[in-house]
Amino acid sequence: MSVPDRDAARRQLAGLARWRPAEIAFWVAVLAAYALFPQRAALIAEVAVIALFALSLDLVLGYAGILTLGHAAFFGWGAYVAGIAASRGWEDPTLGLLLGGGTAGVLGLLGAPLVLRGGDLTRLMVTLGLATVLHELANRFTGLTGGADGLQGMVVGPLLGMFEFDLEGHVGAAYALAVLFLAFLLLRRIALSPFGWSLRAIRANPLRAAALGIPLRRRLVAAYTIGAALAGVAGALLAQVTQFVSLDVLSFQRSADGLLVLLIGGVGWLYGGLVGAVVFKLMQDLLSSLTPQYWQFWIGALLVVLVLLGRERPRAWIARLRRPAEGAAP
Amino acid sequence: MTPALQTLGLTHHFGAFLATDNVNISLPPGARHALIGPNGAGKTTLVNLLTGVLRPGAGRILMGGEEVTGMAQDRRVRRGLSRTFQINQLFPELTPLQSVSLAVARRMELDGGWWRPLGHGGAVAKEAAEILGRFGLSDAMGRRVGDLPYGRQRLLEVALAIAARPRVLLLDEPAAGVPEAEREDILAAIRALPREVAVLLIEHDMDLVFRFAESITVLVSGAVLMEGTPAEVAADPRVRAVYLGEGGHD
Amino acid sequence: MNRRTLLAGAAGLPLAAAVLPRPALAQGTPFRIGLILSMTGPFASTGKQVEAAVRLYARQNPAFAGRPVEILLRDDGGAADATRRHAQELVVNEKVSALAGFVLTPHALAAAPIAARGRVPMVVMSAATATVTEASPFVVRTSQTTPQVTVPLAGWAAENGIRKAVTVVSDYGPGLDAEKWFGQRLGAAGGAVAEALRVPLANPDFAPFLQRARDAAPEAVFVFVPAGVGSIFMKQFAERGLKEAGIRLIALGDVLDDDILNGMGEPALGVISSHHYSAAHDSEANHRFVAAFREAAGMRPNFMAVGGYDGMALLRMAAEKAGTGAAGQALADAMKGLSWESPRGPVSIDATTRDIVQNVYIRRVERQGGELYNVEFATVPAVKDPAKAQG
Amino acid sequence: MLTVLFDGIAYGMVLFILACGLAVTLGLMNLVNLAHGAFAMAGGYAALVLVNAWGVPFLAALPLVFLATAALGALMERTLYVQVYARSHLDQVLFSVGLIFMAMAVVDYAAGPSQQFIRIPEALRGRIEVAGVGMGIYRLLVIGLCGAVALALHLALARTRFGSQLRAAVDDSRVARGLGINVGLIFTVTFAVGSGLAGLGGALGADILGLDPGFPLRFMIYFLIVVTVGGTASIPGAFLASLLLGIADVAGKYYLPSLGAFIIYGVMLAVLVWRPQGLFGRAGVR
Repeated sequence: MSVPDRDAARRQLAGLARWRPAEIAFWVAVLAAYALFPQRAALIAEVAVIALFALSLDLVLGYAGILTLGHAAFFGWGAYVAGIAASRGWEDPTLGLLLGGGTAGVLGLLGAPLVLRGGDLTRLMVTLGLATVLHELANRFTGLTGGADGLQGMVVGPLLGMFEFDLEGHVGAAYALAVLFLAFLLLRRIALSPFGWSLRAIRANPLRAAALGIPLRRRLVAAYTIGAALAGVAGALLAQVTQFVSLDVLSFQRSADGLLVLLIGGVGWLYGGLVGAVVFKLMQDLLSSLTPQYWQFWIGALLVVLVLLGRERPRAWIARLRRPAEGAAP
Repeated sequence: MTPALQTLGLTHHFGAFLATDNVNISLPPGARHALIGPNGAGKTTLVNLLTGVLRPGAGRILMGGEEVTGMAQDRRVRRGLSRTFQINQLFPELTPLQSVSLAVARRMELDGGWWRPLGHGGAVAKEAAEILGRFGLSDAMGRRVGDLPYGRQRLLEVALAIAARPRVLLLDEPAAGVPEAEREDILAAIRALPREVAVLLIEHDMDLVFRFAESITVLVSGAVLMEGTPAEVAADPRVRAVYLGEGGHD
Repeated sequence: MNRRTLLAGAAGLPLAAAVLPRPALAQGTPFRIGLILSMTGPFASTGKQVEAAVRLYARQNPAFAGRPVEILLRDDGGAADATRRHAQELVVNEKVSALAGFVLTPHALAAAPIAARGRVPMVVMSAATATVTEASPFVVRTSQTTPQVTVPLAGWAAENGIRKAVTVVSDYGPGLDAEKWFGQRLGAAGGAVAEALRVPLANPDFAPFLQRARDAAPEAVFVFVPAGVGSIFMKQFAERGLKEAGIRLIALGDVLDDDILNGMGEPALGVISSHHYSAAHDSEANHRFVAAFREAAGMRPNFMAVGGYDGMALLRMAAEKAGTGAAGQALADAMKGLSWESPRGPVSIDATTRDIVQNVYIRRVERQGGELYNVEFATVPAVKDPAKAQG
Repeated sequence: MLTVLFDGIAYGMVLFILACGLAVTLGLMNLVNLAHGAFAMAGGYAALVLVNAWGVPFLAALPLVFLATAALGALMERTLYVQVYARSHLDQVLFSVGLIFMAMAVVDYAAGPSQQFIRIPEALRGRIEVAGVGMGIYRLLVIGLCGAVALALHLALARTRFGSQLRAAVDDSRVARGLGINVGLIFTVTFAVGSGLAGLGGALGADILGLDPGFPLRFMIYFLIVVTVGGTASIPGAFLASLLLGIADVAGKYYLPSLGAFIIYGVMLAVLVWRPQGLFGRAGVR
């Protein structure tokens, strides 16, 4: 072994974790959007919630390769837990966020063995089934959830005891962006850690990953749990920012939106969820004000076209262009 | 001396088909052992039994004297049993450095960590660079694995297995599909494997087998036909009849 | 520099571009109404009815108190958080004079705090849970409440010899409301509900529930399920021979929605229901409304359309009563106690509860001029929402 | 209670005819087509147009519906689905969810969002009693028709030359091509028949399950459960799974109405825990 090789290796590995200028530019742009467009604060908060949801889905789908149609189960769970907590006098938003995320994580941990039990088809069915059952339960337990009328009487206290949520939604948007950024930092670390790499390895080649001694099942359960917890945080965030929870947080449409966001932005790439959420929400906003009735058609058409064109193709193209030394971005 | 890897009466059926028939193999530490046999002799089944992909119908598998028969695949790897695949099983989208670093991190028990980045502290990078250097892959460490020529991918396959610092290494046809010109590189690489590793080579290329192995087991129809030094195997008329006589060096 | 991260950086910019406010409209003081409806998703048909009626009214009355009416339509796709965001943006950015629409109760409830904090009147044109008007002092309703239309039916049933009934309701808030109020009123009149069946919302097949109802041998089955599946219910009711077994079918008018009644065919004939509006209501105002609506929208108006139409009427009258410049609290206050002749008959806004007071009609499905209609044959005048009257 | 059993069987039969096409495409062709329900919906609306607008007698309309949706299926397969056979399951999921959204919007645009009703002839409307068991005539017809289709399908796959060609094409399409089998054609025909059956199911089932633009999404989970519980690639498996689900659902709602919504998920869970590959599954789709 030569010393230059060793240094090159160390540099290359360390380079993976470095913040790139474009990443910094992205977050500066986000900050600028918040500062420049105070009147669209509610939209910004909504984008942040969807981005966080997509991030959590990407961990499950993109990194761990677990096919799911029911990620909204955890989103809705987190929303209801945070909402119920806020309507029962636990007003502190941070507490609600942790409760929503934490309990959703436990739910994910409990559900993981069932989800991971079979092949792709079984996973689709179980995840969809889990979300449907939760939807049905939330509808049934009217006393707790408000049922089909939605949860009422949420009182969300001031953020960190200082900032009251305002009508214009400025505090809400800042809060949502801050939570998104923190969650992103966490996921970025996870993606760059050996655990994150082992997830990539499992998805790329489970046979080899097992032969390296990576305990596949444990890794997938862990990824599913973390993904569930983050989805719960996203749901809790939505509940607190809108101060309302209704059954549609558990709907199939939520899960499908998450998939679409990832498809637009790119799967298995942390910025995919963020970029996708921005594009998706703007497109939805635009299309639904152009053709309120039929924007769903265009959303569907977009899904079909993106798949047919090959969602890998643009990324493969980019990958070929980038300098060989840099490897996969976070 | 306790064998590094030992099977006792290993038997496995697929339905009515007897794929592994009372196989006893013993590899001392540092062995250079080859497993040969005609197609359908049960070599792949045996590898799958040894690595834990299949559970044997009967018999036992010991590593360093300890029972691993019912143990899961990943735990056997942590006990020091590593393997390569007959068909490349790599991560085409990663670089060789990333692949080997992951394997090294796994061996260092770092792979469950989700806070510190993969290269943190430099120990992983150092060992990964060292392994890549040993297999002549230093210059390619930052390239996409899927873009490497086949022969170098084959070497990476061995490098990944070695990164786990095994006590026993199963090489499943390491030269399969490698052009004649590059076979010498493969041979050189596996000859240079650390002496303390016991190697079990499964191979069709008789030239490679006879230049590498110090002892050979011949498997026919799931059962051990004979075991001996290369010279003994080459001289045995039964082996000639069932194997060498049929297809020569194939 | 990594191309992919470059891409990420670039994507931050469109966020900035697209959150630009929509261009402010010309000066003058238009009367802007933020209309939030579900134009997509499972409740899109309601959204379309309300929108058509609202637009029809705005065309007939292009100015409220001298101010040109402007409708800003937003689609919440059936998701309450979207309703809330649209409400917030309409109030904060578009400075609307009033919010209107709200197909389902959760949508209205999600927007109510915005109306309260923004001090903007909010006209609920469709949602029917009794509690909606209690969510904020700025909420006024021009649709109906479920108890309001349920209790008269139970009263009629009791007077017409029905002592033992089975209730079949969808297992969600409004359904449970209906079940509760029907049972209470029937019980008060000496009758009893033999079996209270709740059908899952996503229920494809009513067979088991109907069989159970039949086996209980009641004098009538009371049903309240969403309009769409309601027609499946009636077909299966007829098919299972419950009528032949001497069981009558009585329903809330929602089930016999004018929008789809015609497609239900034979099984619907003769079904008794109670509701506040039927397209067949015999009055001059209604004939004009139905004709204009048919011409404008190409369909028969249903009770949601009339809710939207009356919501606009209420806004116009309140604007005129409060004066040209009035907004917020003054506008909301002006709505209280207003009364007028709606296509559905005489209506008024209760000054304390801000809920609508209206006639409830008992109707029977009959064939008129080749089409099926709910023909009114009895009237319970000026019904207040019993849920609030009681509390 | 035999009437409940009868209703359960009818319900299960409708589920079977709706889902069997999916069992074949998913099990044999390894194509996750979540938009299967959209073909069923297309069939329902085709029947609506034929019967209500053009006045075709209901029973005569059924084969036409089958042909129409089969043609639609063939067209979609040739132009679109053929592109995603080789893709990952994730791609197929996204693709077919996109198709669902498009189909829902198109139907909403063309026919409106409300429930539609196919005019069923009066003769099928009634009810007969046999030995005290009340049975709807229409449901009897459904059971008869679906049963016949199930049998025909099973025989076609198990006994005919086409069936063996299909299995060969699926096992190893390269070898099959080498044997002179037109794999592309086989797949198209299979897909078309599956779609046609779904369309037939949509037309027959509209009276029991309803027909509106939300149809494909509402029944997606039912299709998935039938195929998963039945185990892929087996017509008898899907058939028995449909019957099991139909009877369990109807009986459960009859005897335990308060738990009605959860019964099919309970069945799903029980089967999954007991036999992860489905009741009659081989290894199937991974």
